[in-house]
Amino acid sequence: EEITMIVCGDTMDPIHDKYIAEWEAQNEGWTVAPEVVGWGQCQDKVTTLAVAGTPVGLAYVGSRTLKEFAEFGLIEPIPMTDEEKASYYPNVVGTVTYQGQQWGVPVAFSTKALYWNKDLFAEAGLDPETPPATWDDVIAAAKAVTENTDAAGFGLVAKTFDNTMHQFLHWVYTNNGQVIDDEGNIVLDSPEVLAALEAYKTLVPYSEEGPTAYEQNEVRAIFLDGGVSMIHASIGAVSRLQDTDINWGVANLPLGPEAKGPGTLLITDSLAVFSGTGVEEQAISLAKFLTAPAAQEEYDLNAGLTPLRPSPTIDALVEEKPYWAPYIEGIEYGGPEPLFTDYRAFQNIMIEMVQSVVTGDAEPAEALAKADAELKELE
Amino acid sequence: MPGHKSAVLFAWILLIPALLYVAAIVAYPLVDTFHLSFTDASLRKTTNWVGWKNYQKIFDTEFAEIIGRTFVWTFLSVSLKMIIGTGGAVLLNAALPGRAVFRILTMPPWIVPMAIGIFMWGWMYNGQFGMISGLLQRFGLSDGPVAFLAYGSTAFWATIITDVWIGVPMVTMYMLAAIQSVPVDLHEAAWTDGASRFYRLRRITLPMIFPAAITMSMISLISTFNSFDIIWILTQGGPSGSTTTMIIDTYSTAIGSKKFGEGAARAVVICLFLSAFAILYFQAVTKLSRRMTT
Amino acid sequence: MKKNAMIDRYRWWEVVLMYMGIALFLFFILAPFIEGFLVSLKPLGLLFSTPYKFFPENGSFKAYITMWESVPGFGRYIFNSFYISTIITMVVLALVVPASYAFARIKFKGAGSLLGGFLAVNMFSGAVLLIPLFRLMRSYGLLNTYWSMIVPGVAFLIPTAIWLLSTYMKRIPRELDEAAYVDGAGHFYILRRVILPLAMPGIIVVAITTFIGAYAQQFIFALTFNSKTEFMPLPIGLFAYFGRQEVIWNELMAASFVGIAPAMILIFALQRYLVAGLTAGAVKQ
Amino acid sequence: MGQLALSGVKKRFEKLEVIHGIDLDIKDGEFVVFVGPSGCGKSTLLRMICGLEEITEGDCTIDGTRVNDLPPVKRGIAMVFQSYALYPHMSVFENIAFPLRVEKRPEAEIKEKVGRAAAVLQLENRLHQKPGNLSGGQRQRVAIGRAIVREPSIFLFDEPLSNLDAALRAEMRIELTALHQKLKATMIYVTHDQVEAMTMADRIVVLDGGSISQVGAPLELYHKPANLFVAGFIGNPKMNFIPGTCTAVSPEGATVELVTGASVTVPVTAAGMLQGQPVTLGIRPEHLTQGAGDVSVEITPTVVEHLGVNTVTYADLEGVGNVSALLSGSADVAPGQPARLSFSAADCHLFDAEGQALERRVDSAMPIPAAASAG
Amino acid sequence: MGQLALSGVKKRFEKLEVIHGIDLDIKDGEFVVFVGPSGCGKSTLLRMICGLEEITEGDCTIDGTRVNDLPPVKRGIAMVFQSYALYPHMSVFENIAFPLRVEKRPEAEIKEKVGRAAAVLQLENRLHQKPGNLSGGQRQRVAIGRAIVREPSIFLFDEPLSNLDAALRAEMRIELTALHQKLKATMIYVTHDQVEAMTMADRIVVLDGGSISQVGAPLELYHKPANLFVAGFIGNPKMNFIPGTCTAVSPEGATVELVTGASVTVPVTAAGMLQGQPVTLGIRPEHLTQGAGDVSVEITPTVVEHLGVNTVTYADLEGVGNVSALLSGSADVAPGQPARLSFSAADCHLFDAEGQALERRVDSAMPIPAAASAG
Ligand SMILES: Nc1ncnc2c1ncn2[C@@H]1O[C@H](COP(=O)(O)OP(=O)(O)OP(=O)(O)O)[C@@H](O)[C@H]1O
Ligand SMILES: Nc1ncnc2c1ncn2[C@@H]1O[C@H](COP(=O)(O)OP(=O)(O)OP(=O)(O)O)[C@@H](O)[C@H]1O
Ligand SMILES: [Mg+2]
Ligand SMILES: [Mg+2]
Repeated sequence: EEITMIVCGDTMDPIHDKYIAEWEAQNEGWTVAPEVVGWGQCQDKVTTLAVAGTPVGLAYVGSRTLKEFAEFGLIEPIPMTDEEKASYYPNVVGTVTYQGQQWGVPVAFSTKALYWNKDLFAEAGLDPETPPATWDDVIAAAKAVTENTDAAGFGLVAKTFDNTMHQFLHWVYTNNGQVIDDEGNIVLDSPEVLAALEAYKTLVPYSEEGPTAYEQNEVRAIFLDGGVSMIHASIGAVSRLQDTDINWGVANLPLGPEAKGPGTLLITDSLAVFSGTGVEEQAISLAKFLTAPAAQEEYDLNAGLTPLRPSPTIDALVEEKPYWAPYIEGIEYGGPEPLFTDYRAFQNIMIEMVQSVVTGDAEPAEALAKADAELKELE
Repeated sequence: MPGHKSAVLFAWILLIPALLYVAAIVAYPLVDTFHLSFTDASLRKTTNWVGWKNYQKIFDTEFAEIIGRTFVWTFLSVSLKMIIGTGGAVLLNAALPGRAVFRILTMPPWIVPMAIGIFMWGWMYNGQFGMISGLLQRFGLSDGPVAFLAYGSTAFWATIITDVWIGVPMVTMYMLAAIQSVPVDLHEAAWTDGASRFYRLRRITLPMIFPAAITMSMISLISTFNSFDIIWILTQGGPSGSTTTMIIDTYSTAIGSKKFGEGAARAVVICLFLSAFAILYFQAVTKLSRRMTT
Repeated sequence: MKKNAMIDRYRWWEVVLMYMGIALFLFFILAPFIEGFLVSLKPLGLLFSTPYKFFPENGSFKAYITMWESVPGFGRYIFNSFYISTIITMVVLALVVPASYAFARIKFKGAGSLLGGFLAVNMFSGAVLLIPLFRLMRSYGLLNTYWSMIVPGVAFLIPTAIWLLSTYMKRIPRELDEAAYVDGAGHFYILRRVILPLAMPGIIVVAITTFIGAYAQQFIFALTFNSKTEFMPLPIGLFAYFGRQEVIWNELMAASFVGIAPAMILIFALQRYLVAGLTAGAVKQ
Repeated sequence: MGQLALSGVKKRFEKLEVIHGIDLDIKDGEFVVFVGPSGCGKSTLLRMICGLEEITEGDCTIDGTRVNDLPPVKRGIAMVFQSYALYPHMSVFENIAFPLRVEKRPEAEIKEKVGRAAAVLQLENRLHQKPGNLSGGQRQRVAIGRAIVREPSIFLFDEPLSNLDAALRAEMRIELTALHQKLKATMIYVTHDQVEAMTMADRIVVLDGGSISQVGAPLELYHKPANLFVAGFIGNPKMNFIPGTCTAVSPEGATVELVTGASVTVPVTAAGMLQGQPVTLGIRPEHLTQGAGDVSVEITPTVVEHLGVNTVTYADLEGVGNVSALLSGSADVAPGQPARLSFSAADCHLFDAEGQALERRVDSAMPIPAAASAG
Repeated sequence: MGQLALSGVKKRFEKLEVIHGIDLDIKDGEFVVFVGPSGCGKSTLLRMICGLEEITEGDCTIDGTRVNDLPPVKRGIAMVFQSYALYPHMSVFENIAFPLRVEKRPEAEIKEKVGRAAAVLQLENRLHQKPGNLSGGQRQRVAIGRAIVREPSIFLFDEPLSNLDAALRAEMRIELTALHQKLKATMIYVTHDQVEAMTMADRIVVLDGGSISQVGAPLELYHKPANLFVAGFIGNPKMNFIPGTCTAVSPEGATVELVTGASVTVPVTAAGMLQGQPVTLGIRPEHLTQGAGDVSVEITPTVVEHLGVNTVTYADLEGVGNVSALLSGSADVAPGQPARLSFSAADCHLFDAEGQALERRVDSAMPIPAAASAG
């Protein structure tokens, strides 16, 4: 029998290929039919298939959609043993948990850190070797760079695009803020989040022109070109920076006044098992097989992803490549993408809120109150 | 041929394949959509009949604003397409060396996959690395980068310009054909009477191609109204909803938020709007062109 | 410069103005391609660099070579696009030629509203109908075949084709079929021996427009109804240059140029027929 | 073989009745010409006979069979169109062969028949050309060839010569007449060219606004037009009409006092009740002379055309309108120079208030005077 | 005012020379008609005069000024197109007013001039209609109106009547002649209708394959055609040509032995060297009679047309080809029934081996015999 599987991206990862073959070898009579779908269309395709009644056996999905799928009974729960849960970094399991159940197996993990351009810092009269540690530091540095160099201070992201909300959540999670509390209440309208919005607003004059036109990759491109002095970015920026002659550093995301410790946004992608295929059990087995500690670690290292589980190898990695440290450290106080049934609507509300503040159409407080009210209506 | 029964029968025999085909592939999904618009269909396994609720919901939201924006967007885009396309056609009709090559050079926007064309425009609009901002700075027309997609008004125009760009080749070709079908002797007569090139353009060519322009604008109107990819790829309807048209809104609702029922209701509303508009437009325009040509 | 008749003779400033107009017009049309071309020449690392330079410093055609390696199936995608478009064009012609004949040459009740009905199909964008269409494709068992792209592609290309061709056919003098009818020719005989050969220029135009519509613009159906890589058409193939997070812009642009080249060559070869066929057809309401 | 009868034939397009009930018998082998002003329904009538238009009411019978519901080919009819309706993509041979191909005749027969038709029409050397490369007259002949090969018993022609220039028209007229004599088929021919009608027809049918105005041999129409319409329509230049009042009726004819003041007794058969009624006197331009006559009028020509053998003058006459005269080539007239013209009572036509002609006492086989068909 | 001269005018399209060097002088106020078969270059010549076509070689001068490089307006020329070239989207008023609007004349002047032109052309009641709603004759008049308002010194007409039916054509012909008399402007008129040429022209220019074949007054061309081409082209039915050999030349004329066996002495001025040369004798159909004459031939008519006053017969004569005769209306001829026709030597034309006419000893103002212009 065959298990259909949708993988997002451009090609099959060789590590996955290898483990799929291994799994097939172990499970006589079962074959896996992976299909690679470009990242942009992947989620819609998976959903369309499910809605049309021909779900795939196993699909690579953003963990944020798990709630939606679960609520509508499209996917199978994939319970984790406590032991399994414990093997992950803290908060990771939370990204796939809804109503006390796990609905997917984390397969890819991403966290963010702050990059700064030492040359620009120096040019602006700042200490190039001291990264900003707090929001105030960031704002001051941004101001200095903007005023003293040709470049802009900070790479602000506010395009109508999903990572605008992600980037905003960096600020929320570095100030001990929350969108939804543990009881599932909307708690957006809080002093912590307000402070984040206000920081955003303060940064606008010290950012690249027109933040509403840029998403994070574009901002990163500006950073790589020396056009801004600081950005939040994933580990992928490292390899690109190594191709340039920029002097750069990477540090923990700077903290807000209410922070309890280093934080970041935790985004995972998961393998979800769809209901009604008749091969659910095997699909679960395959998912677990592919994400077993050893396989997963191999995959993470190969793909350059933030590792999902702590291990001696990872410690060695951080030792060898110190730029990994901020990515691991932030996990502890990091937060997930909040789960909403209508995730897209939630995201739109958040983006709208950020954009209205960035463009000066609204004051942070009122924008926040408005978004909070809309979110409450949404749930 | 006379209206003999056999002829009418034959007409239907000829039509049936195309009719059945379109009925099977389009009409059925349409009916399905219509049906969906009265349900709360979503990812949920069950769907319930909700009557007019979806339609009521549409008008509870900022839909009125979106409709208004859609019409302005469509109107501007179609007008620009017609103006630029007709202007281009007039130029390409001139007896200048190289015009065969020029004509071919107007085709690429039509041939390139739409998404690619839009990406290229995205590059152009980029404030830091794009051509427009770059040239503006180079020629000193702007002292810093200009991110065209960053602000409501510029993004609105940027999406229109891109839509115009994609639509212009078709309009140019049609209008070129129309211009060429203006009888030569009319120009000769006018020229004999001393009419300058511009005078002839204004008083002969343009009035004579008016009926063709009407037809073309109608066709372009429908596709412009439904223009989706351009806005979606460039701005996703942002910033702050400033480029959200009816079709974008429908897509976000139906596909983005997976509210199929509500999305279907919006699709039906769009279709109603378009049909009503098309009928009115055609009536007004047939009257007008009858007055123009007889 | 060939000596034009006096009526076509331009004064020097008219020539200058018109060339300027054409230059402006063509710049508008081609600017994105210039941008795209420049992008295709730049090494990925230097893509994002300021200040803006019209001519890239380290420009090279490397992307045009590496694109074949990054997306090994690209040639196949172009072939698929050609294949799918050819079949779509043939099916559309097979359906549209008889229907246009009926609309253009036979008077029957309801012709007007029926034609309107066909055109109404264009009022719905395919995106809205995606899910019902998907169910339909599945129940016909067409998913993941070439047909999954051909079948819906045809449906959405039929209306314009009918409209174009029937306006063309309306211009063939009525007496020709009357004469044939008086001579005892049946409807089908008239269609085949008289109207078809005469409508050829119109049919060519319809074929070209349909082909291009199918070649370049059929994205969404291919995406949703087909998951077999070996059947993917060009637009999807181009999306293969989107990596997991990153877009290989220079190769994407290079591939775009390579991908549209065949269609450009086609247009280049047939543009004479295109303008001529349109002149005889579509202009009249 | 080719006998045709129309009885009570009417045609309505939607609500509009354009043919108001036509009764007509056409003998086998006859050459009948339909004439009438534009829009009077000539083409419509022909197309109904052909089967291209439905007959709304009434019957069309061919050789005794009602053919209303038969397609053209079953009626034994061939039609030649004004525009020729040649198939531009086929060679002359294929054009002529078309009806035979439709019937799927064997190749040999097609070759033979087309060859015969081409010989008759002198098209042998053109068989491989496309119609686009032919002259007007040759195209016309191809169209006729296509009709001939079917060997129909009735030929229909709808203004077949109107696209040709004058010389060619004259030539083709002769060819058609010769063809009629050779084939001996019934021919129905629509034209609005009088010369064609007069020279070719056995009988002319004058149509006016969807009804038959008069049917008769050419000279009959010339000499004894049944009404004002036919009188004005047949003859070129057009008959002059002078209003007047009937003052007396006698066995010699009707005495008329014209608006010009003159009085004349026209030899027509008139009833006594005509006395005191307004009438119209008709006199053909060719019957106006500069010599003496029963009545004379003074005119001042505005235009004088010297045709060599004749001179045509045109003048405005008060109370009458335009008056034209066809005078001899040597006539001494010049524009703006008053002249006196006269005519004899015997040449006059008389029409009552309804426009119906009073019967003239002349032989309708009398020849037409000089240049009546000029122009 | 409207004097025009062409000298050595040539026209080449790409490589192809279609006008081979035309020399022509046209007097102010003259009405000149260009005739010739289709494709002989009439339109091309007219369009060169107008300025619509470049003159490849040679000069066109108007009132002494070389105008080769001037646009039409500057030449003081107005042109009426065969297709009328009316602007379908403008009212009749606007169509006529067009040249004035181009010149930006004041509204009052435009109103007045258009009103005057409309009055001349009887279009007052049509001014607000669109051309699409007008009859052919009315459209023609609108086209002329548009030419009139500019008050040009030269009018050009390219087959302006060829789209009209015969009756209307006759009418418009008269209107044009009247107009010429009224405006006294130079008019150059292209047609291939002989009747138009004969009735309207002061002088006719016969073109043949891009060269002038003969220029002269209408009756001069009729009586003294300069060559075979003109002889055959002018006159309807066409002149009959009988091949023969010149046997003797004397002061009385040239004696010719015809292929029919007969011998005749034609009163022409001939050089002695003609003797023994092949010649062609021309005799117009209207000069063939059933009575006695200098020469007679026996024919068997294939077609006989009874025009009332005349009868036209067509026959095939061995060694000669088609022969037509225009006989009196009462002539006793029938198809297939042999008849004897004769003609007199004085009516004959004689052409040498090159087709050039030998000068006839006749007065070219002599009227043309009956029905020469029939058809
Ligand atoms: N298909 C039609 N629908 C409505 N009216 C028509 C149609 N065909 C003809 N008519 C009308 O019928 C009348 C007769 O037309 P018909 O063509 O028979 O005239 P005709 O005598 O042939 O004129 P012409 O000499 O111009 O050819 C006209 O008034 C015409 O407008
Ligand atoms: N634009 C052109 N290019 C090439 N050849 C041309 C062009 N216009 C005319 N000719 C040729 O020049 C010759 C003369 O054409 P023209 O139109 O002057 O003839 P015409 O005497 O007016 O004939 P008709 O009586 O048919 O109008 C023809 O052989 C024609 O084919
Ligand atoms: Mg007719
Ligand atoms: Mg011509």
